[in-house]
This record gives sequence, structure tokens and C-alpha cells, in this order.
Amino acid sequence: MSEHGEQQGHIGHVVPVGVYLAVFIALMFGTALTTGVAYIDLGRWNTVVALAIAVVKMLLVVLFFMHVKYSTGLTRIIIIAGFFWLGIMITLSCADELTRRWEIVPKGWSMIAPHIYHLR
Amino acid sequence: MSTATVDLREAPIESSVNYLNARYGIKSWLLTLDHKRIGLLYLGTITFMFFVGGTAAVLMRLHLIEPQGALFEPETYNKMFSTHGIIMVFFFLVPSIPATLGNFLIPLMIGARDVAFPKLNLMSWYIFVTGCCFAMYGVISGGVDTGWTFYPPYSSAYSQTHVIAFALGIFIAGFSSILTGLNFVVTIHKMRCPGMTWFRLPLFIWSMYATSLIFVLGTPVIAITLALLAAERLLHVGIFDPAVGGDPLLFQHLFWFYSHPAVYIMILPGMGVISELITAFSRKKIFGYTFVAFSSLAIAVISFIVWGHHMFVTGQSIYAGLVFSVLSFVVAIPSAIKVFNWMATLYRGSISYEAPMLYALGFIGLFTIGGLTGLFLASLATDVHLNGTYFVVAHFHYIMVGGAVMAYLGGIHFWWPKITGRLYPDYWARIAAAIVFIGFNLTFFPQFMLGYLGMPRRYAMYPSEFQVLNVMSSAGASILGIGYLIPLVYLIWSMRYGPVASANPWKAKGLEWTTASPPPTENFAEIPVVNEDAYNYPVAEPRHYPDAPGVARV
Amino acid sequence: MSEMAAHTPHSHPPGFAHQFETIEQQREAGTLGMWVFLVTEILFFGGMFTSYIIYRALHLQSFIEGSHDLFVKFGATNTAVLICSSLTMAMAIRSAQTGKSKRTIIGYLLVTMLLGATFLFLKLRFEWYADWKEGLIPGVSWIPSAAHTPGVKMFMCFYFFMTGLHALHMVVGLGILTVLVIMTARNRFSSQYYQPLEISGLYWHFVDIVWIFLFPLLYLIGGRYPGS
Amino acid sequence: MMGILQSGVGVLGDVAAMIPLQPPAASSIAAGIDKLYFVLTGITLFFAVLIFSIIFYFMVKYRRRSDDEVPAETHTSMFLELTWTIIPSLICVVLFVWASELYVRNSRPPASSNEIFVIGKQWMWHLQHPEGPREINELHIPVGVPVKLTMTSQDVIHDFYIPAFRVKKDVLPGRYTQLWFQPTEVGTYHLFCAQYCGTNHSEMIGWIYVMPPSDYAAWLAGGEQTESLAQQGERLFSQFGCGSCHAAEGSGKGPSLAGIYGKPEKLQDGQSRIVDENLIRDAIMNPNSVQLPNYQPIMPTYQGQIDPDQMSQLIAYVKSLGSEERNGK
Ligand code: HEA
Ligand code: HEA
Ligand code: HEC
Ligand code: CUA
Ligand SMILES: [Cu+2]
Repeated sequence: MSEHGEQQGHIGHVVPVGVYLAVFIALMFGTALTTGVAYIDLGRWNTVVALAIAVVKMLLVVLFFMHVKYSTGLTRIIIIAGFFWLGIMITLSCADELTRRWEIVPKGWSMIAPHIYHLR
Repeated sequence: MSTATVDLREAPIESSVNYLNARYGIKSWLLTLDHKRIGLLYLGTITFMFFVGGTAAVLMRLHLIEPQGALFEPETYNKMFSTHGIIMVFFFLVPSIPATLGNFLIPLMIGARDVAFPKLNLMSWYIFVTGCCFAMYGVISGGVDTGWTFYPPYSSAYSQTHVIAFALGIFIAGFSSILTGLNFVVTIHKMRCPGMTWFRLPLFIWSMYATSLIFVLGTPVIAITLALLAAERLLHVGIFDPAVGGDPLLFQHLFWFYSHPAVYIMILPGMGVISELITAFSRKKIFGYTFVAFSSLAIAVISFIVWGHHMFVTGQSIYAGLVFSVLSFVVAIPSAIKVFNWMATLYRGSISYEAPMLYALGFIGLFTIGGLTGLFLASLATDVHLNGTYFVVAHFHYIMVGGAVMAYLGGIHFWWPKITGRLYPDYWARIAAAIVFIGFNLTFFPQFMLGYLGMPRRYAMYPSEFQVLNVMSSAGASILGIGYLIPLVYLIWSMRYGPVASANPWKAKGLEWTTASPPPTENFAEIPVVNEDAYNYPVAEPRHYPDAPGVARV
Repeated sequence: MSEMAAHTPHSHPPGFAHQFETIEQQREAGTLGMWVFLVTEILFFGGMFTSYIIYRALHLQSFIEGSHDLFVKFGATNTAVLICSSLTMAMAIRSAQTGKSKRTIIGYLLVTMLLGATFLFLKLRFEWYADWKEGLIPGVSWIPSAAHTPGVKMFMCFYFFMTGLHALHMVVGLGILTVLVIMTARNRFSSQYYQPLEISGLYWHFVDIVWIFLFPLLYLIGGRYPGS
Repeated sequence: MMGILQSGVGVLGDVAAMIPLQPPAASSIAAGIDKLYFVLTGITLFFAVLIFSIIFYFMVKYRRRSDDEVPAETHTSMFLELTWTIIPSLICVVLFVWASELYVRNSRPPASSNEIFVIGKQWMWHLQHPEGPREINELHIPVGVPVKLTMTSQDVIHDFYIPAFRVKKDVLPGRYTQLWFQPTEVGTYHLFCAQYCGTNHSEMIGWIYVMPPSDYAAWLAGGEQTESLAQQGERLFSQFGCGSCHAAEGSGKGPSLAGIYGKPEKLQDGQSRIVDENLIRDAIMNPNSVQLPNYQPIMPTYQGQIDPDQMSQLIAYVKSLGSEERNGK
């Protein structure tokens, strides 16, 4: 067992400084971009763009700063699980909150049982 | 291997030093990093909490003997069932099997010296105790009257009781769950001994793994939800308050996002225990190992997408109701798979009826009834009638008391010789098991009838036509109480006076039975190497499995 | 007892714990443990994000109004500050990994802490303090104004809970960094053993990621262009 | 001895006779739900009996006869696994479809319902008939006529539950929920609050009196005469000055409210909502959540000025505007 202490070389992946700097610059650029875009009228797309940039920034941090690009499948599965579960929570809560006011019955349903689905 | 005449009291393999007597003194317990001792610390704590919750239950049942209420003001009764629910769920049943048996057994079963993070493990016990202290402070200083579900706006703006103390207690205890779950996930991934592949793991480990996933993924949500509730109550800001545009149903979504999976936190470990008991007492390999293993994972995953079935009549959108209803049916399937595989395991086994097995068989029957009545509630049309009535109360007690608590007791009895190195009087244990079974059914079966008749739950008084059934239920509860007190007595007795147990009194399979009873601090003399499947009991037509070095066949 | 002797390795690599068989196993366990913890953090913040998303959909107009009470310039500056701190954190770990001198490591760590403190200072001094004076903190100092519908108050609640929780994580992070500085100073790390640095780094980056989402969600919803 | 036994059995019999087994089934939907309930009970009994008897049989047949007994090997069987996965799944599919169809059908009120406003507050039920009479913890209704309840709460969440009708729905603050039923049997039935709402939750109960139509008419006539809800609402409408903006012909600063009820409407953010009780309530309490295109956001909020009682009167009035128009007035 003792030989483990004597291992030579690096443990884990050493990321070149250049990569860190590139990621850093990209993140800074993303911050500037997202702030700048907020001042342009894109209608509904403002939100989409802002979130898309945030996701890209997150991926950069996760993959490079957090070394996930060089990590095992298990780590990736765990991260994906985290976001997947967050997705479950958001989706199914919205499934209630945002459909509560759908008073208009979908067409399919009114075909199943026409006698019920009239609007008052 | 075929030492037919071994007496259960045969001399232990190694007697001298074990985890219990390795060090003495209160400090050696309070500062221990040994997973086995931490398991025992938990055992003591949750037993205490169980009797606190149980006392509340007994008082409630006494109160309900009379339609007008025999003992308390309604306000006191409300505090009673709230305290009962909160303590039983968050401070007893959620940590019950994972934190005691799980802590004790996981490293033993996978052939490790300890869990991955022993300090974290000890810390999680301290956190748990802190949570208990908050809850007990809440109880002593006047209690809480919101029900265990804390629905706002009642809990945030109207209740005059100690909501914050309890919310904080649960918040804190939640972190203990998170740390325990985290520890287990890492331990099961990284600490298995050589040869212990995923598909050689005992099914108890699979179920603990599934449980830990729920701990890790669900508990943070209840923590933040209760934090928001406490903030709303303290600062009067109104996040769930409709007066300022909030939605009280959002709280319910977040609450059940955790609390529905939490009910599987309570049953999955029980299912794991049952898999161990059934195989050990019928001396057979489990039927359909992979199906039982994966059904645990399936339950853990699906449990996260059914929570809305608690909200069918709360004004949730019809569309969401339909989705949650169908998913609730889906989650029943893996449970069915488990039940049938256990039965198939019994087929052509060599079945004996020591107390743990009685609990296991009781579990299967009562869980089936509890689970199938869950289908009444998952069906939208019938839930409209049954929601909020004693039918729901009966449903979950059948699963949580008839199922989870039975499994817990079965597990404690099964591993008691390993934990303490002593045997308990099996005769009394069987009697107690029978009393529990009878008392349980008498308590909770009438509640199904009450529910269908329309008696709402959380009622301090009720119309007199419901009295007969209520009296039956109360009578049952006192029998049940006696049934729970008997094990308390003889188990404590056995710690001192019980006959000394051998390393493997049941002749069961599994690494934990290959080491001494009680195990040494480091669990195994040498880390075992596994090269056979779980539950590899001898069979009539001989098979050729080489004896594993390190896996002594007793 | 014999089992003790059988297990104790002849020489302990630094930081090697008894329950593990190999240091590699310990390393993997540590990293895995931190990732699992971060998943719980995702869901911890997730509860708030879910509520936020739903209320934003229900009270879009008010949320935009509330958002316009925030100072984009500080939000953006702070985002940049945190990104810098992530870089220096990554560099600190890299220095340990490649066996740089302990002064280098400590240097990077201190800069990281400084940046973290800057973040908190800016937040506290120029944002929360101003909000407090303006009466924008629900439950603490809330001055109802005609323009403020209940939805705006709701937005402000979320703003303070989310940024408050984030700030709390920053404070914890600063505590962890302090410990790391001390450990480094005591020569606890080498190019063979620097795991505490590495997993603390994961935590720090995670806190950064939370902010990366908070910034657009809170400061930039619905856009900042004239007439939005 | 026999005597004691006999009287023992007699007492048991008496007790058994005192245990009701089924609540009265007094609404048009009760029979359908009971049918599903009994089928579910049948399934439960079937599996419970099956499992208990199999366990019992195995317990006896395969009991351990000697300690060194070695059982025969059984192999995992894919066929069995699939069988006991698929059969329960099929049962579940049937149950889901059956229950959901019933539920969706049961949750839509028929077009011509008697509409009653319900306000829950700690710890009483407050009910308003459209004709004007108000009741507390009691509801008188004629048999055979569908009743639609529009319910809201003044404080915490309650739940309106009539076991005999098999209906139940939560009553929420800040929002209207709906419940309907059609009583089929004359009688007196329990009304319960089925959502825990605080200290006297168990006393938030009442009675539903289902009467023959003639008795009902007599009851209505017998009470003191009041204005109808809509008339009361009309008075409030002028009292709060709503008419200054909502002129009948739509010439004011606000839209005309005539005929809007029950129709879909496009909001400024593109959403389409049906004008129902909730929308009207939102428009009054929280006007900028109901921003219409082509109108200035000038409508003030009436938060804190209008209590749920008055709200139901206003809503009744706005609804009546609709019906007048439809009636060609
Ligand atoms: C350990 C706890 C536990 C477990 C495991 C379950 C399991 C299930 N529960 Fe239960 N439930 C609770 C604890 C639990 N529940 C609690 C505490 C509440 C109330 C909370 C409160 O309001 O206070 C509750 C409430 C509750 C409700 C809400 C009722 C209401 O408030 O209106 C519903 C509705 O769908 C439901 C459904 C189910 C279903 C479908 C299962 C399924 O997982 C059951 C699956 C099992 C089986 C089906 C049996 C085995 C199968 C067979 C023998 C084969 C035959 C099978 C078929 C034909 C399908 N439960
Ligand atoms: C793990 C979970 C768990 C367990 C084990 C139990 C165990 C029991 N429960 Fe509990 N129960 C819940 C979880 C649990 N319950 C929950 C979540 C609720 C919902 C709460 C809510 O609505 O918010 C509930 C609600 C609930 C109600 C409904 C209250 C209401 O709605 O008005 C009732 C009524 O009979 C009841 C009874 C019992 C009984 C008789 C036991 C028995 O099994 C208890 C047996 C234990 C003992 C009897 C202890 C032995 C101790 C002694 C004998 C000492 C006695 C000492 C003195 C009397 C001084 N429970
Ligand atoms: C200052 C003018 C004003 C007053 C006073 C006013 N409203 Fe309005 N109301 C409006 C405007 C303008 C709208 C259009 C919606 C919007 O843009 O907010 C509106 C919308 C509505 C709507 C929604 C109509 C629809 O088609 O969706 C209802 C219902 C309503 N008002 C009821 C009332 C009631 C009841 C009162 C009195 C208690 C009242 N209003 C007082 C101006 C007013
Ligand atoms: Cu009102 Cu319970
Ligand atoms: Cu559930």
C-alpha cells in the first residue's frame, strides 16, 4: 500500500494557463455582451438571449474551471442529474401554475366527450 | 458448512475486542467516528423521538373515544396531531432505517472499514440532535398546530404557535439527511471491497442507494421551502400570500416535491430490509435480483414526478391533475414487482419463522393493502371523495406503520445479535410481533371505513355516528402501544442478560455475517474479496461456486 | 488486535484517512462527495428559481418594474469581479497541482478572497444600503409607493432572498478560503495532495455560476432599453 | 355460560349494526364514484387475499423441517417478471382512464346551474343565494336542480366537502374555485370543512338541506325579502364609482362590461383568458394583471376596500350585465 505515496507526476489533469485565460476572456466578453444586449429591444428574445448567454457561461465554468471536461462519466451524470431534477421541479410546477387558467378545452377532449365540453 | 447441530448460542468466533468495548466512556461515544457507534447514537435518538410521537398518538386516540373529544380542547388536539406527524415523519421514520441500520450495515455489507466520510457522519448526528432539540423546544414551549404539512397562509399568517421552531428543526434535520445521503452515495460508489460489483450488492444496499438519491435531490427543496415560510412569517413579506399576489399552492408544490419522495425515503429502506429477511429465512437466493434492484431505482426516480397527487382538490389545474394521476399509477408498478418477487422467493424455500420473519411477512401483507389503497387516492374521481378524510390516514399508516415500522422492527431484530452480540428471547419477540399485527389492524382498518363514510381528518370532534369505529380504532391503538413496549423491554434486557450470539446466528449470507458479533472497530480483519453473487445459499442441485477467500461460509 | 496491524499502512501519505484503502480512492471519494453536495445546492437554489420563474410569469409587468429599481452597473461589475475570482481560484489550484511555491498559492488565494470581499462590499455598500435607504427591502424597510404594485414587492422579496442566500454562500466561501490559506501556510499541500484546495475550488466556482444566472434573471429581465 | 356467550354475540351484533358501511349517496355523481370505489375495493381484496393466501400456503408447505435442509434451486423467470409487470400495468391503465374520465366529467358544471357564492372564513361557511338570501353553515337547495358553487376564502384555505354528494374542493383565499352537484335525494346531509384551517376546523361544519321544489320555494318566500345579489352589486357599482369609467355603451375610459362574462378575451401580453370570476376579481383587485390592449392602465386597485362578500355581489352584477344583453334587453 505504501507505494501510492511515491507516485510521481501530477495527479489529475493540468489545464494549460492559456486555456484558463481564454475561458476567462470569453466569460468577461459574455458578461459585457449580456449587459449590452439588454439595452437593445429584442422583444421577447431579450430573455432568451440573456439566458442562453448565461448557459454558455455556466458551461465554460463547469467544463474548464471545474475540470469536468477532464473528469469521469460519473461526475457528469451527477451534474446532469442535478439539472434534470431542477428541470422536473420547474416543469411540473409550471404544468399546474400556468395551465390553471386554460379554460379553453383542447379540441381532442371535446371530441372524446362532446356533451360535457361547452363553455357554459 | 453443514454443521447441522450449531446451537444459536455457539461461542462467538472472536470474543475479545469489538467496537463496543474497544473504548469506554461517554466521550468515546460522543466523539466516535465509527459508523457502528454512530448508528447506535441514532438508534437511541430516534427511539426517544418515536416514543414522544407515539405518546401523542395514544393521547389522540384516547381523545377521540368520544365524539365531543374526551381529553383536550380542540387547540390542544391540533397541536397533538401536528407534533405527532412532524416528529414521526421528520424525526423518526425518515432517519429510522437509513441512519441506524444503514449506518451500521452499509460498510459491513460492502466490505469497507467505514463510510467514506466518518467525520461528516458524526456531524450529521449532531446536526440531527440539534434539529431534535429545536423540535422538542417547540413541543415543550407550547407546540405547533399547523399539521405536518405547514400549509400557508395558515402557517405563515394565522397560526399563533411555534411554527418557526419546528420549521427550523426540520430545516436542520434536513441537513443531517443530506449529509447522510451524500455519505452513503459516495460510500457505495467508492468503498466497495474487491469483487463487490454492483450486481453482487445485497439488495439492502440498492435500496439505501435509491434512498440516498432522494435524500440528496429532495431534501434541499424542503429546506429552502421552510426557510421561505419562516421568512414570510417573520418579516410578513408574503411569498405565498395571495394578498400580495403570491400563490399558496406554490408552497404545496414545493413541499410535496420533497415530501412525496420522502414517503419513499420511508419505505425503500424497509423494502431493502425485507429483501434481506425473506432470503435469510427462506435460505434462498432472491427471485429476480435485477428486477428488485432496479425497481428501487425506478421508485426513487418516479417518486419525484407524482407529487401533485396530494393536490387533486386544492385547485390545481385539471391538466396537471391528470398528469400526476397517471404518474402515480406508474409508481405503483415497481412496488408490485417487488411484492411478487418476494413471494416467488418464498416458493420452494426452507422457511422458518423467527420474529424478524414474522415482521417481514406482516410487512408484505400490510404494505400491499396500504399500497393498493393508494390507488384509490391516485384515481382522480375517488380521491375527490377520499381526500382529507381518514381514508388517507389509514392509507399512510398502513404503509408507514404496517410497512415501514414493521420492516424497521424486523431489521432491528434480525441484526440485533450483530449489533449487540446478544440474542433476545425469540418467544417474546414472536408474541410482540403478533400483538403489533393485531393491534395495528384493529387501529387502522376501521379508519378506512371512517374515511369512506366521510369523516374528515384532523378533527378534534366528530359526528356521533362515527363513534363505534373510532372506539375500535382507539382500542387497537392501546394494543399496538403494548406491542411496541414489549420489544423495548426485552431488547434492553438482552443487552445485558441475553445469551451471547455467534457471528452468524441465522446462518445468513452477506459479508456482515462473516465478521464477529459484535464486529471489531475496523469491521474486518482483512478486507474481504467477493466472488459470488448475493444470497448465494446452498441449493439442492449443487452448483459450482468456488469458496471465496475471505468470504467464510458459515 | 491483528486487524489493526493488518490495515495500518507503513507510511501515511499526508492527509490519508484510515477508512480508505488507497489514496486514489480517497481522492475520488472526496471529489465525488463535493459534486454530490453541489447537486444538493442546485436544488436548494432551485426551489427559489422555480418560485421565481412562476411568479415572473404571473406578474411579468411588475417584475420588470422591480428589476428597473436595481443598478445594472453594480450587477455587471460584480459579475466581472466574481469571474476574476474564479480565475484566480483556478490558478491557485493549478499552482498547487504543478508544485509551485506556497507563496504563489497563498497569493492566488488571497487575491481570490480579496475579490470575493469586493463583491460583498459593492453589494452591501452600493446596492443593499441604497435599497434600504430608499425603502425597497420588504419586511425591513418597505416604503410603499404608488408605482409599486404587490408584484414589485414580490420581486424585491426574491431579489433579497436570492442575493442574500448567494451572499451567505460567499461568506462561507471566504471562511473556507481562510482555512485553505492557513493549511497552505502550514505546508499541508503538495503536488501529490491538494484535494481540499480542489474541492473548495468546485464550491467557489459553483457560487460564481449561481451569480451568472442571478445577474440576467434579476437585473436584466425584460430588457433595459428605453420603453421596456 | 351459553347465556353469556349469547349475549356476547348479541352485543357484537348490536355493535356491528351500529357501524355504518356506506355514506348516503344523494347526488347525480355519487353512484358513478361508488362503482369505481367498489371495483377498487374488489381489486384490493383480490390482491390482498391472493397474497395472504399464497404466503400462508408457502409458509406451511415450505416450512423448514430440519436445520440442514437445503432448498431446491429456482431460476428467475422472465415470463413471470413480465406477467406481474404487465398485468398490474393494464389494471392501472384501466383505472386511470376510468377515474380520469369520470373526474373530468364531474368537474364541469352543466350549463343551467343555480349559482351560489360561498365564502369560507375561520370557522364558518357563508353562503349567498342569487336571489338574495344568505345562510350560515346551512344550505337549502331544491332537489334535482344542479347547483354551482363559486367559492373563495377570506383567510386561510378551507375545503367544502359534502360526503353524501362525493364532492369536495378547496376554498382558497384570493381566488375563486368552483364546485357543482345535482342532489337527487331529499334529505339532510353533512357539510364538512376538509382542509385543516386552525383551531376550530372540526367545528366548521354544517348541513345541506335538500328539499322538494315546493318546499324550497316556500323556504325562499319565507325568509325576509332581500334584493338579489346582482342588485346589491349594482348599488356597489355606483357606490364605488365604477360607472364613471365603465359606461354601459362603452364610451367611458374603461371598456363596457356588458356581455363580457364567459367570453374569451385577449390581454395586452398576448394571453387569452376567459372572463370568469377570477378574472373579474383580478381586474378589480390587481388591475395591471388584466391589462387590456387599447386601454390606459388607469383603473385603480380596490385592494383592501372590497371584501369577499361585496366582491361576490359585484361579480353577480357584472354577470347579470351579460345575461341582460343576451336576453336582448
Ligand atoms: C411510506 C409512505 C407512503 C408510501 C410508500 C405511499 C405509497 C403510495 N401512495 Fe401515499 N401517502 C402517504 C404515504 C405513503 N404513500 C402519506 C403520508 C400521505 C398523506 C400525506 C398527508 O396528506 O398528510 C399519502 C397520501 C397519498 C395520496 C394523496 C391523498 C390525498 O391527500 O388526497 C395519494 C394519491 O394518489 C397516494 C398514493 C400513493 C400510491 C399510488 C402509492 C404507491 O407507491 C403504492 C404502491 C404499492 C402497491 C400498489 C402495492 C403492491 C402491489 C401489488 C400487491 C400488486 C398489485 C398492484 C396493482 C394492481 C397496481 N398517497
Ligand atoms: C412514521 C409515521 C407515523 C407513525 C409510526 C404513526 C403511528 C401512529 N399514528 Fe399517526 N400520523 C402520522 C404518521 C405516523 N403515525 C402522520 C404523518 C399523520 C398526519 C399528521 C397530520 O395530519 O398533520 C398522522 C396522523 C394520525 C392520526 C390522525 C389525526 C387526525 O387527523 O386527526 C391518527 C389517529 O388515529 C394517528 C394515529 C397513530 C397511531 C395510533 C399510531 C401508533 O402506531 C403509535 C404507536 C406507538 C405508541 C403507542 C408508542 C408507545 C408508547 C407508549 C405506549 C407510552 C404511552 C405513554 C403514555 C400514554 C403516557 N396518526
Ligand atoms: C379610472 C377608471 C376606472 C374605474 C373607476 C374602474 N375601472 Fe374597471 N377598468 C378600467 C379600465 C381602463 C379597464 C381596462 C383594463 C386595463 O387596462 O386595466 C378596466 C377593466 C375592468 C374589468 C375587466 C374588463 C374586461 O373586459 O376584462 C372589470 C371587470 C372592471 N374593470 C370592473 C370594475 C369595477 C367593478 C369597478 C368599480 C369597483 C371599476 N372597474 C372601476 C377603468 C376603470
Ligand atoms: Cu375550514 Cu377547515
Ligand atoms: Cu404522495
